[in-house]
Amino acid sequence: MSDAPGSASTVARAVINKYPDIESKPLDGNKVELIVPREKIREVVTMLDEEISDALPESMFGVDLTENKYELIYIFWSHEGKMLIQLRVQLEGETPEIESVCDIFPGLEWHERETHEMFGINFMHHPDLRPLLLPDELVGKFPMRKSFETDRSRMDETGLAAPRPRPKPGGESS
Amino acid sequence: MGFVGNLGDIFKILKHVFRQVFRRPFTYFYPFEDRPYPERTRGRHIHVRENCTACGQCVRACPVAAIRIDKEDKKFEKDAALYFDYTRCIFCGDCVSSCRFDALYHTPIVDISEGDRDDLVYGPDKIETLDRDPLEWRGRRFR
Amino acid sequence: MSPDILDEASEIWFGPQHVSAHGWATKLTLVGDYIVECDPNAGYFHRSAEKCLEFRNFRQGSMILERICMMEAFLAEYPYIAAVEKIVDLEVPERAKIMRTIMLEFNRIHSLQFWWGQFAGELGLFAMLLWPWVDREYTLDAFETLTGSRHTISYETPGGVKYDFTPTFLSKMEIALSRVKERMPVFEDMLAGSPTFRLRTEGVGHYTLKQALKWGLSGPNVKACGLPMDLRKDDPDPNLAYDMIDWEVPTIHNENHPGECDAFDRLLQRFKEIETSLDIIDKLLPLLPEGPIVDPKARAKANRLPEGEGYGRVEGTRGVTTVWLKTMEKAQTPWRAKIRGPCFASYYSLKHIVPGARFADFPAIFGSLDPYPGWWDR
Amino acid sequence: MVGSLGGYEMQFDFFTWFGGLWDWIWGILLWFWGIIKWLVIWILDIINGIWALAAVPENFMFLFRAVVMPGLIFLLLALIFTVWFTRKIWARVQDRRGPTHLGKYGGYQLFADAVKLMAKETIIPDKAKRWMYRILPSLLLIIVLIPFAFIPWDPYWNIMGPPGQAFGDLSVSLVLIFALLTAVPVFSLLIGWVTGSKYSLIGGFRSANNQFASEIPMVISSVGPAMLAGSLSMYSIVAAQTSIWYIVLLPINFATFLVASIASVGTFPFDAPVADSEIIFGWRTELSGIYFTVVYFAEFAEQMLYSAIMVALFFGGFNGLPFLPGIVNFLIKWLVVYFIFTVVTSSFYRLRQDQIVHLCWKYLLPLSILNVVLVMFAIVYIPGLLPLVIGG
Repeated sequence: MSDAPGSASTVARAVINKYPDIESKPLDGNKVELIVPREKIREVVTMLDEEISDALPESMFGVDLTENKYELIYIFWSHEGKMLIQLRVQLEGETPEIESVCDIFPGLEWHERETHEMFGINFMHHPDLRPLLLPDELVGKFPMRKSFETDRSRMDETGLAAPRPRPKPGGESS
Repeated sequence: MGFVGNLGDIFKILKHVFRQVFRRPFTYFYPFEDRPYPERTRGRHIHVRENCTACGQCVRACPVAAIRIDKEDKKFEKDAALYFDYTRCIFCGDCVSSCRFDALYHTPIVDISEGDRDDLVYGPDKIETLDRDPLEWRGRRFR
Repeated sequence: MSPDILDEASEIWFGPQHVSAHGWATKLTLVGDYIVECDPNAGYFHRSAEKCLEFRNFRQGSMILERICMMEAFLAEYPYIAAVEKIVDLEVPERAKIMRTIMLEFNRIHSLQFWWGQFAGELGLFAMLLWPWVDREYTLDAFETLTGSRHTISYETPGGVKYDFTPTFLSKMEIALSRVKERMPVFEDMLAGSPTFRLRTEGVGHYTLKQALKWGLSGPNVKACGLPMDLRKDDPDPNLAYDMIDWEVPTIHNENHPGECDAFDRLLQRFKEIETSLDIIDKLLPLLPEGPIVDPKARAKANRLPEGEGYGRVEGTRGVTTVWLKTMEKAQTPWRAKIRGPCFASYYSLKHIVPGARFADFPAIFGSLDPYPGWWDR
Repeated sequence: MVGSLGGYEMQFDFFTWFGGLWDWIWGILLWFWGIIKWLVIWILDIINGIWALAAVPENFMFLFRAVVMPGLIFLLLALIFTVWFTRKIWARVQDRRGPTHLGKYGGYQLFADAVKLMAKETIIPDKAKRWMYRILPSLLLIIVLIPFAFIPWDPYWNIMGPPGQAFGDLSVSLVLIFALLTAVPVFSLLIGWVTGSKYSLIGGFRSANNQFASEIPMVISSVGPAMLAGSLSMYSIVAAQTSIWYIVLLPINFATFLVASIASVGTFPFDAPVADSEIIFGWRTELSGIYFTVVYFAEFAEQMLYSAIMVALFFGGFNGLPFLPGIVNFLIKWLVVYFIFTVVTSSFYRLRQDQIVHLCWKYLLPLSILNVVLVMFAIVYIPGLLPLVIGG
């Protein structure tokens, strides 16, 4: 059902009244964000696939929030409705688990492989979770995590050395 | 699209190629001839010690930390010696734009190749002057 | 795949040291001359650009992005700038908006000129490989006059533009663009008009619009199927000047296979893209007002950003290029930066497009998708 | 009495035996000297025989022609010139300069390349069959160079000599040239197979496939001039073209011959055997050093040979400007035809292997057969054609 450009909110409302425990947050322009719990990701993505005829799986990536708290963000774009749907999933644990959606949107297959090798988030039922980009010695070290220590010997020469006020969630960030 | 159509295309392509064969080629003899470099070209740097006030803005602005400052080595009353590490420098021009005292300039010289890596770290003496030893090879002057 | 086919299949690496596969590799399973399975392999160019972005402040971050894809440096660095401008609201002066748009379109022409030569070289005609690259020299000369460097230009900063248009640059741009216009019929004869070219590209690398969207393809690879999906029209960026002029998105509508496209349609589509870019630049040049080229408070505001997330998007020559930034309160460097290149999807889609084609078609399919290893390896 | 040794009786007189030993050794040496002398004399006889044979002016002239003028030395220099000429044309087609640094216009570049290639280390892959890897490239060059003997460069100065001479031109030299050239695909297939790499194997099969498909149209389209001239000998075909060149009468025949020869050499439009964007350098991928030089020269020798045959069959070999010697006429025409050959090959995209074979069997073959039929009818029904064509 692709209709007037203002349809991002209509799609969001359709998703909400089907799954009440998802809350949505409109972003600027024709974009909407849905906070999706971990186990409902497949249902929401299949529903998006049916709702929006020409959904484009733009990207899927993880964010490390220190203390084994991760966040997965799926971004879909539709040309007909000129709308952008962003799904946000909160994850917990040393190697969190989530359902893979690459059979619905094949475009996300490599995004999931990359997130798996960079953050250690396991995608169940993914056809081949081989490492995509990393050389062999970095496989399993999950380099994009904040806990991956990098060579900081020349940090004082760059202009970034000033102590940055940051929320102190404990983990020492970049 | 038909035999005659293809034949027409083939002869059109041959016309283009034949006309190209008798045209002057575009390339030039690089080490001996060179193309005119525009004046904004971001080549190697020149450090003007008179204007320098050792503020270190250029060191902070550099994304790859290619500049090392040595504040004790003074030639004028308030300046510093800069060591440009051209193995790291990416010629982005941030140091020149962040220097408020016009002490750093780019020059259109881009062929800075050296024998070994530590020659590429231009010390205070090398960074100030443009002249360098001419490169002779098999009786031909390259630089 | 029925098992008995596979037992007499031979595996060939279209490998990293290959003449025409510099820096990427694909494992092809061949039965005779037909490709049965294609497994693209990424990671040869991986320089962890996203991790480096976490150690660069907001003025230096765009320099990493422009080194990911040298052919479209302006277009590669713009999403990072757009993301920063979404997090902190910098008001970009009118002149800077138009200069940015002109340079983005000029860079699109440059990137397509490069692609002409590369695609013709992959198909074997080295004359056509070097002719467009001769014209590219004039374009690079114009870039060097404006910014000082041919490829790694680092031209845009958060809040505006670093270098102003000078009369010499405008004359050099005029020469470069007139050179493109005058050589266009010659290249049309040599590319679309050549019978051997049509033999090699018609019906090769064929996919439907539905498949393309499912794989995440965008840009010319989708517009060649007839869908006018162009970010410059769908999601006009407030800091660019696409909505100031009226132009329409070029698409190809092939009558004998309406909703689908093959290598030849993608070529025609890219010819139209160049004509649209030329048309946009001609319309925008007279609108260039006088005035400042960067927001005066940009340096102060873009030093430490408030908490927030920004999603910068631009329509690159190869598809949608996006950068997603997340920043912590008062931090000089982004907390997390995600770069999504257009060729990530087009390289992945080889896995579905190539099986069934012949071994000699692989360079044609690969070349027509206009891939660039920097985008999927970052 | 047998020597006494302080009163002992000796059955065997050691000293006289020892005295005789020296004569025995001297006898062996003389025997050796006899053999060596006989050998040296034998060799001198052979040289003498050869010299007696060669001293005969007719034989000496044949040897001189075969080795120096239109023969080996001339061919190698022409080969080196061809490689330089091709690289210059490719450069000009691609808007660049080609070899320039060595010599006035890059002339010595080719000698430098030849020395470099020969000096390069020849790496024999371990999966390759060693002795075949070593022999085949040189055999390929021999097979490609032999047909040059039958090309009529000049009425008197060609290798086979004028018809009246001892070696007189063969009556079937056209057939002999194509017989020799059918061996080329066999060698390229074998080299591709023997070097052991997957890419070269595919290249070898492609080149064999390519040449079988294109040789037949080429041979058939060379039948046209032979029928017009009424004989299969290259010399008489050229001699018959004094009044009119056959390209004027058989343009289609020339076109099919040109396209088929491009296909059988394996250059650009029909480049599948050496497709560098797919199978790196085709069947020549694994060759290196001297073997690569030999095979690289064989390819250019083949291009030279085909353009020389085209000049002989269609452009009236040594007939041309009367005041110029025959060989100069031939060389000028050969240069022009080679220029056209190279420019045509560097202006089209590479075709897929099945498209090449499709083109050769479905278009070239019927066209050349049609042409032969046309020539037959022309000879029988057009009254004025025969005297015109037989010429002087």
